[in-house]
Amino acid sequence: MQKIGVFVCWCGSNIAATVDVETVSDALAREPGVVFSTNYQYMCSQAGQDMIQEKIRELGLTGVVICSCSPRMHEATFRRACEKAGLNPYLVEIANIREQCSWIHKDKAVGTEKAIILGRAAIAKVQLNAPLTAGESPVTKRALVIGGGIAGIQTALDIAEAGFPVDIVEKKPTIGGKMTQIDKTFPTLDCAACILTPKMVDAAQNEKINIISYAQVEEVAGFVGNFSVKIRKRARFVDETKCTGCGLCTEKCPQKNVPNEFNQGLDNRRAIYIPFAQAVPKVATIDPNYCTMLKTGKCGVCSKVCTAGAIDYRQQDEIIQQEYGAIVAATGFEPISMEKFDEFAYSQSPDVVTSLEFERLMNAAGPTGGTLLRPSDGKHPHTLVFVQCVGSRCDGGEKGKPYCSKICCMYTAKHAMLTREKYPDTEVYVFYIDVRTPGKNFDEFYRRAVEEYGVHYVKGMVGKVAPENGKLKVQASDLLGGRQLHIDADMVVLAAAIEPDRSARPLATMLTASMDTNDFFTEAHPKLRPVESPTAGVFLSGACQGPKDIPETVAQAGAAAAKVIGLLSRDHLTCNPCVAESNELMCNGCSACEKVCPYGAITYIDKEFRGPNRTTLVRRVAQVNPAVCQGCGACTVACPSGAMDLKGFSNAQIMAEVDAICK
Amino acid sequence: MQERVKAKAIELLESGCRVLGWKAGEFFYDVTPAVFTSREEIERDFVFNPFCGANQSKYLIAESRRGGRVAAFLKPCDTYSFQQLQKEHRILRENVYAVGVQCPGMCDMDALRAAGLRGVTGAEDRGEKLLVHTLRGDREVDRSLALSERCRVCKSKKLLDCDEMIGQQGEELVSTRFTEVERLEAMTPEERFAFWRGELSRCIRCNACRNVCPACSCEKCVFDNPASGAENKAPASSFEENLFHIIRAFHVAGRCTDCGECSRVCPQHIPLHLLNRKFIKDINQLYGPYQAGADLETRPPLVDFQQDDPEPSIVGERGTNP
Amino acid sequence: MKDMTELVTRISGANPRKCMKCGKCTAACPAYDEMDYHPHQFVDMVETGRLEELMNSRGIYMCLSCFACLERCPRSVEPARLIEAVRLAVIRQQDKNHLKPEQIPPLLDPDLPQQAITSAFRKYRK
Amino acid sequence: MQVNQEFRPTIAAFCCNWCSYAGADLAGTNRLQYPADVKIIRIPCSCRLNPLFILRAFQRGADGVILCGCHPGDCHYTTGNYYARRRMTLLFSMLDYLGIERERTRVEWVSAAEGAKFAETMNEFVSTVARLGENRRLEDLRCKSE
Repeated sequence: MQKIGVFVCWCGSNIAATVDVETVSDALAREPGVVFSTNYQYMCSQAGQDMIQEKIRELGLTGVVICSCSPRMHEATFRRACEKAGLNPYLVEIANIREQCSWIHKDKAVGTEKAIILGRAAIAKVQLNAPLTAGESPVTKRALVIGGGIAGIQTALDIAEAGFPVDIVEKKPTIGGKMTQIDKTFPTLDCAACILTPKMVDAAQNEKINIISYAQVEEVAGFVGNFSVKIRKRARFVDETKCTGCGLCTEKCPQKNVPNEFNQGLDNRRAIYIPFAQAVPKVATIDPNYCTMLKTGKCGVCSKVCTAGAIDYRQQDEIIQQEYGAIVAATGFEPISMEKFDEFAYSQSPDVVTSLEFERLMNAAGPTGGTLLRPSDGKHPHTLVFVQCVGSRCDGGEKGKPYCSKICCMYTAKHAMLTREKYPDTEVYVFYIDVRTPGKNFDEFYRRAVEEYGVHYVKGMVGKVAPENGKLKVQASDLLGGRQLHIDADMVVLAAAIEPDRSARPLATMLTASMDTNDFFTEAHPKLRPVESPTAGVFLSGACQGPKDIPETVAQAGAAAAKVIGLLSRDHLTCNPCVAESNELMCNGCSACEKVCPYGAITYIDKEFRGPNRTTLVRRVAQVNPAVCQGCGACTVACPSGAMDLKGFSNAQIMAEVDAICK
Repeated sequence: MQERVKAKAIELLESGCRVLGWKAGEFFYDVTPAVFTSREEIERDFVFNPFCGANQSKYLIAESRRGGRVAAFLKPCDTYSFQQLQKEHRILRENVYAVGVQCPGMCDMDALRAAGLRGVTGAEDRGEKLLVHTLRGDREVDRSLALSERCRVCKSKKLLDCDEMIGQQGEELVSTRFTEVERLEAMTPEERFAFWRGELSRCIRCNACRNVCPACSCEKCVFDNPASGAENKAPASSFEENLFHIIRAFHVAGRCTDCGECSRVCPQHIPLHLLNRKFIKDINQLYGPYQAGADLETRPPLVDFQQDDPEPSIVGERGTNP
Repeated sequence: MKDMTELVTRISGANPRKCMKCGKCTAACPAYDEMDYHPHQFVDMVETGRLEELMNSRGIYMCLSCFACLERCPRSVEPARLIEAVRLAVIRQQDKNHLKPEQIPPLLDPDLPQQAITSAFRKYRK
Repeated sequence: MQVNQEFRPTIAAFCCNWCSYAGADLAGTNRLQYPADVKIIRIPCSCRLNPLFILRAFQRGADGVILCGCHPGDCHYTTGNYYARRRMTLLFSMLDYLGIERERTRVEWVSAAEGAKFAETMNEFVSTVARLGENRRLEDLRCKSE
């Protein structure tokens, strides 16, 4: 026998002005199952809540209907109150008689009548409510960080600091990412390596951090707190445990003509290589595309010179299967290809370089040892032209990106400034559309480039770069000066737009994390949840979420770590109990529900059922993982037999509401 | 044909299969599906004649799970349902030996009556012709005259997913099966309403359509499920037949292969296939051509979407006759 | 003049509001020195409704329709189309300088290549 | 057409919890008026709307049914409204095919910020349905009076 209590709130005069609360509570008292009905000035007040609790205890109520403001406002409040009085919180229903009744109607008779109907619908529903208990799922106290750039390293360090083990999966032979290639950082001009490499070493030495380099994530299964990840660690043909990183092999390897990706292909490395001196792990790697031994079986020089006996030509890819509670995507960015920008002659002249290449040309560990020399003839350049927004802010077309790459204004100012500082005999032009410097000490930095270092900032995009007699003819328009410029430049530096790393898209698919049209990961809320992906348990760190400079990346990395720590510090996760549930007796096993489930919460098992005449029958039936299901109900409609139902919003409950409203 | 099929049935039986085939009913034209387990039964009862219209695929749901192998004779349209049911994981394919039987179109007693034949006592397959025995002697008629509606607008003679074939493999055909739907669409809403009122008002809710339909093979129908909120075994109000037919058509939308069994078995001769065909036609038009059962991979249209699908308002915008 | 702006944007199919004033069109323009207004200014003038000035300018006839600006424009504003539309607008407005077919032969220089005449017809047949 | 002043339609409005229900709340917060004939039923997502519910509403005397959900692409559950869109398109087409006035059913995407759109939609829908009058046809499909 149902014992339902109805509590009608006046909300001061918010409800009471257009709804006759007395009439409503009287009318609802006569509904079947209702044993108590009253009204009160403010139900959500302490006194109001006390009254509800008292009546639950006194009358042993089996259901509570509160006619008040929107459930979006106080459903949680009332549920908590009822739970304290011993009533299952899911036996509480709210009739929204404020936002959807009193506030939109002027006529008191109309408002009162509608409020009664809304109350009836809530009563009809609550009769069918079942007590629900939020399920719990355990949390694996280990985090996975995908990507070992500054974002990934910082996130891992912060998580490890809190005492949780972290794995970093990095696809390159070393962690460090793009920041290792950068010479100086704006706006302080301190050396990037000097601030990054200690962090890399910290990560390597931290007991809680396990670096899996030269590896890629292949498969992700599971859900928040319980991810199961398959990682492929590619064969580097060098035993990591034996290699001492002495580098002798990299000096002796006879294959010398491999483009060095660390220097953006501006010089060559050997087939066996350590990307750079401070690499972590400092272990050699054989490039199978170039190694003569691996390709033809003839050579073996590195093996002969290696005193540690670390070379292993027969090494195979290794598959690592690991459980994690949280996953952080920190896949970073890439500069876009300049191949399509013919107007800047990138493919025609080696003296047209991207900013990242320029970064290497200025770097002491770079191909020129830090002396700025033209790639074509190794001569000192006198006139340099920097072009901003190359491929950024393009409307449509496959050539460029529609967004602002955010970091180019500042690094171009940095390059221009450094060039003028080191080589005062140079003329430096920067062609810009806008100079965007919103950041601490950013505009001051840009102004210094102009005022102290005499960099020529010209408003206007470069129209054409043509190599001619060892010079680069740059044609541009000075829009503010109203004149056409023809500059004979020695070097042109293109501030290429940045795009998400190519590995991000397949990773997003594996993680069921969503992406925008530009392949940046989407955040759960653009303002309030910037480091969480909409998929629970997946977090975002760094430029994989959008273009970012180093300080922003580090800040976001820390924020992502904080979210991970918050998750991992819990022993159990409570799940929303309003989830789908499959009735195995009715399930056909047809897979329609599985196909529409956006979370992969539905799996199938073969189950034995008793058939007629003592036979057993094996049928395929759906099972819902309540920890993964978010309760959208798509499956319930895809299911023809009605075997799939949604707790809290069951077919019968919604039908009861429909009936109450349409009477 | 009958002899070839029968010989194959015996051969398969002796190789250790149960055989799903057809057996004569009370009248020569009400041939029913049956499972044969002995040679005697086959020799005595097994038939394959122009009245073997019943779709065999649905019986394979239970038969394929009974243990042991079952051999089944499937006409082209049966193979579409057969494959659709596999797609829904209902039939255990490995337990079925499927023999595709090419079909020249199945005949219908109503069509014979409509052709003016009275007192019909039997009919024999003569290829293009049908030899009809009547009380007033034999008459040979064109088989095309005797074909049921669904066979006159046959969509495909292709035998899908068979282990063996009797007769030639056929092709997908250009069918005029949507003509009747188009005729209805061209009517005014009032005319359509009058048409359907005339048809649906005859429903006696015998559930024959549901019971024969290969797509309606739920372990428990939503209308028998007390938790669904829609349970009603016998109609409580006049509305419920409408509800039943609309929901039934909706539940098989995207899964219905248009085999036409629902209309064949309806004792009240309600053209139920016109509801299913309307969904098929809409799906083809709105979401691209789709034939249920044609393959095992394509996502059924109702568990699929495109970001630029038309809005529901298209129903009004495109007019009554799209 | 507002109608004129609409006319020009309609004929050209270009949207001057998409311009972010980067000046790449002007930077790429081979006829810069001959023009009084330059491609990025054309766009701005259309957008701000200074069409009369533009229609009376010499610059629009200096445009070679080489489409360098159209090719380079990162925002798909396509100044060359705007220019062409302005020229058309001038022609439509004046409504006087239409040539009758029989007036053409005496105007032709006998040394002018036939192909150039044909291509000119093609280009301006609108 | 003469609008029957006496006739007040019964309208069931199914609103998804995340966008449209919040949009309806916003309409209330902004005191935007729409007829009391509209009664809202909260569902988690537009994809929770079973065609059964719509027919049941008509069976129990509703004169119009409207579904409101997040705009396509904005679904809280990422894809729910896309499925809902296909289902409703086909169902509405079927009802139209049976001769039921197609103006009695409707889908409208209303975001949490579109309180005004919600109120406007409801005003318009109520007047459309009121003009059609009482819903008899679904009931009448079965009863042949001749």
